[in-house]
Amino acid sequence: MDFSLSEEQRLLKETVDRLVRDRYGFEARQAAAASEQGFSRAMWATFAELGLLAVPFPEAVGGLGGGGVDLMVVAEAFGRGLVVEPYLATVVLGGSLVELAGSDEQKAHILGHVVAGEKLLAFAHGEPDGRYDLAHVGTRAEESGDGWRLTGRKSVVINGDAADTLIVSARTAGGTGDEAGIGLFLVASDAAGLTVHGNPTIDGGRSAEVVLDGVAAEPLGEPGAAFPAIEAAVARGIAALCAEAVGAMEVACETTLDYLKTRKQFGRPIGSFQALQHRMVDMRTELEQARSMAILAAAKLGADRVERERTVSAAKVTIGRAAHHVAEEAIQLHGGIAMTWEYALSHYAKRLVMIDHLLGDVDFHTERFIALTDGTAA
Amino acid sequence: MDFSLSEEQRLLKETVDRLVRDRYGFEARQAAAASEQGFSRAMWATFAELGLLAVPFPEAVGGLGGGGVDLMVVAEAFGRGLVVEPYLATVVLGGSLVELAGSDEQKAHILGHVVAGEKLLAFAHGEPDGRYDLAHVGTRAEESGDGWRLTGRKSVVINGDAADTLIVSARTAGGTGDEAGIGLFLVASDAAGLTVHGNPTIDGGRSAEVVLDGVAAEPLGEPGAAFPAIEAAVARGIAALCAEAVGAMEVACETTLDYLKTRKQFGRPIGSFQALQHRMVDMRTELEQARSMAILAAAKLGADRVERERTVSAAKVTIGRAAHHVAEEAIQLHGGIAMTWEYALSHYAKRLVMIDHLLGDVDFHTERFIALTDGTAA
Amino acid sequence: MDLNFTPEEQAFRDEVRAFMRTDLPADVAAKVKGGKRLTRDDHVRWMTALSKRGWLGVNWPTEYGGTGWSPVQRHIFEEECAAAGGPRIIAFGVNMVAPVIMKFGTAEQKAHYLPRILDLTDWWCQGYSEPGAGSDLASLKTRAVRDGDHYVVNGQKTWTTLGQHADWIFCLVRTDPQAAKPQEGISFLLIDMKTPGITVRPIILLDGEHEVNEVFFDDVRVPVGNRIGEENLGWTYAKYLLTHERTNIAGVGLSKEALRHLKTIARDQLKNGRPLIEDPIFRARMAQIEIDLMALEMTNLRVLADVQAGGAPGAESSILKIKGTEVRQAITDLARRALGPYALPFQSEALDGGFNGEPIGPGYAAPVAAHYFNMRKLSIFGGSNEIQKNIIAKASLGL
Amino acid sequence: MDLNFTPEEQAFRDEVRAFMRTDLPADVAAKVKGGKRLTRDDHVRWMTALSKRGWLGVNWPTEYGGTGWSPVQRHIFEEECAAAGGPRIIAFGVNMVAPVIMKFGTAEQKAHYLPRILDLTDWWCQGYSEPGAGSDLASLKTRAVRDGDHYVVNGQKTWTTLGQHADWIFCLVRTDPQAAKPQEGISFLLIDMKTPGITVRPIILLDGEHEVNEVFFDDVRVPVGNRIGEENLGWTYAKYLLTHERTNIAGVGLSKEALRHLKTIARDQLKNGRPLIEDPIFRARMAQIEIDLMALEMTNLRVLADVQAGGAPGAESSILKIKGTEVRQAITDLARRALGPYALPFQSEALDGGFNGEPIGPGYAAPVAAHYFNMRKLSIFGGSNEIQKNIIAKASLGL
Repeated sequence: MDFSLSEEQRLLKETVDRLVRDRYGFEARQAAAASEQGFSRAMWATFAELGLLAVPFPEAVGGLGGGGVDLMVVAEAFGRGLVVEPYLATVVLGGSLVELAGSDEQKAHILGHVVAGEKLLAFAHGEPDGRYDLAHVGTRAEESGDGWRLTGRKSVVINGDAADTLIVSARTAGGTGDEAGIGLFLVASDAAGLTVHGNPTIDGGRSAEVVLDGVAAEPLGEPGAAFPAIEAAVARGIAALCAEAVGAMEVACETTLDYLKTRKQFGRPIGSFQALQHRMVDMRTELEQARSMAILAAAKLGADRVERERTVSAAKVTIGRAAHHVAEEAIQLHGGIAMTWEYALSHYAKRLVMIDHLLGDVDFHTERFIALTDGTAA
Repeated sequence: MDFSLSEEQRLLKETVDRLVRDRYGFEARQAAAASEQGFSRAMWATFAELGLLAVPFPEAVGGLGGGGVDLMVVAEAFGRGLVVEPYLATVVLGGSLVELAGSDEQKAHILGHVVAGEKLLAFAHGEPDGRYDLAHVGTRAEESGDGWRLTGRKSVVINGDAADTLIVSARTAGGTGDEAGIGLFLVASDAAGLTVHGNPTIDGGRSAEVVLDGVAAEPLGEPGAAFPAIEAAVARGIAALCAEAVGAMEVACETTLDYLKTRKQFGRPIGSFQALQHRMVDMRTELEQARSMAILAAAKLGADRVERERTVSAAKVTIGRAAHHVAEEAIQLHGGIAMTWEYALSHYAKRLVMIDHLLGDVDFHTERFIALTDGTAA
Repeated sequence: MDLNFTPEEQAFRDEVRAFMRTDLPADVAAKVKGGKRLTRDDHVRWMTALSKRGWLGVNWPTEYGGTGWSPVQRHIFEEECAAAGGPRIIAFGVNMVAPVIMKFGTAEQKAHYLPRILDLTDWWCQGYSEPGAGSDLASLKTRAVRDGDHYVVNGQKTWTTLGQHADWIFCLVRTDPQAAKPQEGISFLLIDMKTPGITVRPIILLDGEHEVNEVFFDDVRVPVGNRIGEENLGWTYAKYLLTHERTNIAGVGLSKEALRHLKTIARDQLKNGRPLIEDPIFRARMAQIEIDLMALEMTNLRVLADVQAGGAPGAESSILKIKGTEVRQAITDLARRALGPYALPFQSEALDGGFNGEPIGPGYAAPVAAHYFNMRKLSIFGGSNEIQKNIIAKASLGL
Repeated sequence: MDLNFTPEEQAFRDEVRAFMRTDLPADVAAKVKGGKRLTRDDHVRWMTALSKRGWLGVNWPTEYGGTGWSPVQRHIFEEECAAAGGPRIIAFGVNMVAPVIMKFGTAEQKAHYLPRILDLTDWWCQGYSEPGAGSDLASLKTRAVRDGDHYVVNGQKTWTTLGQHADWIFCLVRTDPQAAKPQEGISFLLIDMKTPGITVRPIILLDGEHEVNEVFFDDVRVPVGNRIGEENLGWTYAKYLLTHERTNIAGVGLSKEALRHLKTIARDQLKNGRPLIEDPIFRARMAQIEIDLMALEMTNLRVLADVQAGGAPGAESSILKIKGTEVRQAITDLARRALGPYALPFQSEALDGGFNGEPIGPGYAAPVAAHYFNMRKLSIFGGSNEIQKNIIAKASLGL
């Protein structure tokens, strides 16, 4: 039972904490979020220089061989900074899919570029009416003489408009909802028949609606049996989101506590009012419980499937509830000021609430946790 | 839109309020509850004298022709006094079943005795594994040359050990769970083949486990189509329980408020602590919402089936949640003293929590409300 | 006890409903129902229709051209308005400053301002809140110094809703900084927004919308005749206004309409291939709110009946405010959850009336998450729910 | 970071588990698992078994005959105890007064009292709380007046858990009523329950059980040698005791066992003919608690790891107390709900070990509702959850 970070992890934490603290101020974040692609290319280059884009990948492909805890260290710091760069899309989801499903050649080639900051990825998976179901893939993949072609729609693809390569899930066999028969395919952003409509998200990021109309695509590994890789990559994504939420909750709690101590009303700091004190304590308690589950999710990424998935689902439930609670209470305890665009906390609150809408919400993961606990799911 | 009581209702309220205030002190209540039958025969006689046992019945059978609001007035006062006499069993459930299902002769005979305080009834309906489902009747009724005979088990029959006559639901046709094919039967407490095991309930009342082994029984009205009468009688029971809970919550809130004002800790009344003030406010808010629904349920007892049942289910949900909240918070805000048997509040808390276990709990009535709202139930 | 509406009240409801069908502009109603942005003109067209019908002064006595309606009639009107998609009446003129003018204004003030409110000549906004004051209104710092027959006003107001459209602002200003208590030494001024020295600066809320403003006063000269009542007694008038602001504080009609909209969404959204409304957990959450709203409606009607019978609503208003905002916020929270991943895209242009681009996801999706965040204000503005609890604790519980 | 137990810790767990199989009396374990009443003898048999194995002094250093276990070992032990149905060790002697004697007692006191605690010669109870003091311990009124080499004690203590079984009581008494602050002028005395003038009166709790007592002192003569440490410095020792009382404050093992029991009930109870555990709403509520408990276990282990590394648990203990009691209470609440109508019958005699009558409803039903009510104490006793929040606000948040 050891909760301490390794020497490498401590160094990583120092690096990323310093970066966020010194170079990722709220103004810079807002400017990057408001830009056309929704993030800063210069900042991305810095991530590459500092090795952050290499964290989770095997050393064989130029990665740092980090595990869940390393990812947690990075994501928590990014949560503190409300980082908008496409780390989840490119490194955590996209990169993991390549690592888990790709051929050796694909791994070497694509991850090499990702680590160098030269390639952005996005995971085009969700579909209209699919909600959070990972097996809800209706997009068709058909093989003909000149290779594979994809046809279908993908919705709310995170950072899909910035990606050089989309990793698209498509069905080679079976029906929508089947876990078997799902393949992963690489689609270049300039492929014929591909339409990508980018738009801002309410939490300061970007997403895209993607239409594929007979688009030429390269299979990522063997087509047709990609579900386990998708599940494992999404598990990493959930663990990263949980850690990000913990970082953002930390800032929300610190900001609120600071406000309670400095803001005066009726002649005394509002933090002297016991009802508000107790609510601040509840926020901190939620944060500690969320932190525990973010740690557990990170630590269990390497466990066998059922234990891993049961843990990440439990973590996402805990984080979904805690983040919602902290976001709403942080606004309420502040009052009007936290309702404004120019006050950073409002953006933390939005991100915290919206994390529940990424990779499965509280209800989805509660059901999934139950199925995995009671053995009613495969 | 008129929320005021009629002149008769005001008089009734004065009568029953005075009775509870002047003659139903906590000591007397505890003594009655601890007695063998769990209530006071003398108090029951007083109820008869004051006409309380006649409230809901038609004037033709010696009743006062009162409606839901009259019942509410009585039940709310009984809630304030934590009354243990078998009013729900005998008058509200038993009496209503006779009124709704019985022949003219049965009505005149039985209700006459009930109104006079000469006959106690109990509704033997629930069965093992039936939970709160009103159609879960497996007890068999079979007709032979010498009349009807009943065989089966009935569980948690409220005041079943005091009843002179049990009103037993039993199946004349169909299978357990069918609404059709349920009959009501009168069984004398000394009938051969009848076993009644009485026991205290945790909230100071009495219940009984009933075994019927070929017991001779008289049909109440036409056997086989009693479900609508059962539903309507139970709706009255629910409305009465809601009003009783409101009365008990009033006392719980008053007692707690009084305690907050008088109890000192750290040199000041604990009611001066803002966190406790806000929690007291939440209790009062719950009480007001509960009162609104108790009124609505009472007022809608005469409405058509769907509106009536949807309203009583909504009311039971509101009361179930509010009563649980008020009970737990009343104890918590008091601290240890409210954990003791000799402090009246603990008994109010127990009754408030246990009302959720009578005639359907929050979950049961939430589902029922949904079915009635969405038209998915008959 | 009779919880049914009287035949007269039923007839009144029919009359209101008929009016909504004929006189509520259809494009405005569609915007309200779709959660779209309303322009100044949208508000004015709707309120002009009400004005022509004699129904703008909902809370006004007939002597000033108001409706003279009973509390129950007002409740019915508000419910039908919400159901039909009528925008809320902008309260600052007709429901906030007008009652103060009626009660404390001079004959000239009444004759001048009230008709201009009723015929939409003047759009009013409020100048109560100041930066750093929050719910502690009396700590205001804006100064008004007497100079002949004018006051010279300097300072800043904030959270001024729709101030960008306003012709007039009513302001609390400090006229005696030496007064013993913060509530003393405050005066109540009516200020023409065209007066030199007034600057309106937008505050963008977290949903990206321009709804509230800061208003700066830099040597703004206000005629003494624009003062309501006596100098330094403005707190009295301010408190009177605050109690009158609490019209329809429970917002039952609005929550009912929001719940209907939520059900529409939940019927359309799919979960595992079935309508979300059939999901036991989601449906139970919705039922809980539906039941809370039933109870709230009854609580509201109980208070209204009390007022109608001559009672004065006290701490009950605070209960209605707390539960009303909780229910409304809970509905917006469920609507956001119902959208699933489609809560994320932020398609601001889709909120404009003229939008004819392709929506992201279902057509109802665009405003939902933004609306959820915007509605957080309900428990903050107009006396935060914490302040309401303090009021109940003190006034009703004696703590 | 490695969240697995080390091989040594795993081996320790196996060792504990083996001990439970062989040395925990089966009838006692059955009572604990069935929620039945425990007699004094049940407790003594179990603690004697522990004592013989050298495991009664869980938190004691080896020099006094304790285990010398690490925090993680203690956690494992507590978890296995709960899983096996071992009664909680009665804390008043071994975990409350003993640490105070070790830290502040004289050599004679240590030599006399500690072995008698460890070999179960003396059953201890607490004399901290007084009527009307509640969480404000320092407001105590029990007086001790010096008379030669004795103190004469007069006053009343309350909430004395299992005082009916006790041989000794440790008491806070006021020795200097003139002290400037309530915390000053308090002394810490060890009192033989057989001393003339002591009366123990049962307090029946709302579930009808006799678990706590009032203890009256009427001119009780206590040798001065029974005082711990210095006169008037008792508050220091009392605070030391309170921090040590917080062993296993999260109660993770107990909640895990309670959750297992809840699942057994939910698998057996039927709703609409199907096991209750398959009901989506009920199962989701259970999952929520299950997940909260997972998080609590991790939070607890984080604090333990911190303590093991030499850190001092501060406000974290309060978080563990709050969440630990909330989770435990939530489980008992669901168990009560799971029973449906069978929560009502109150079959007190069925809680006795020797009961062989017919149970009302399922065999597990009898203690469930009573247990729910009894467990309300968790958030009140041992420093109410409100006091814990005050502690966190002050100590950890600086509010």
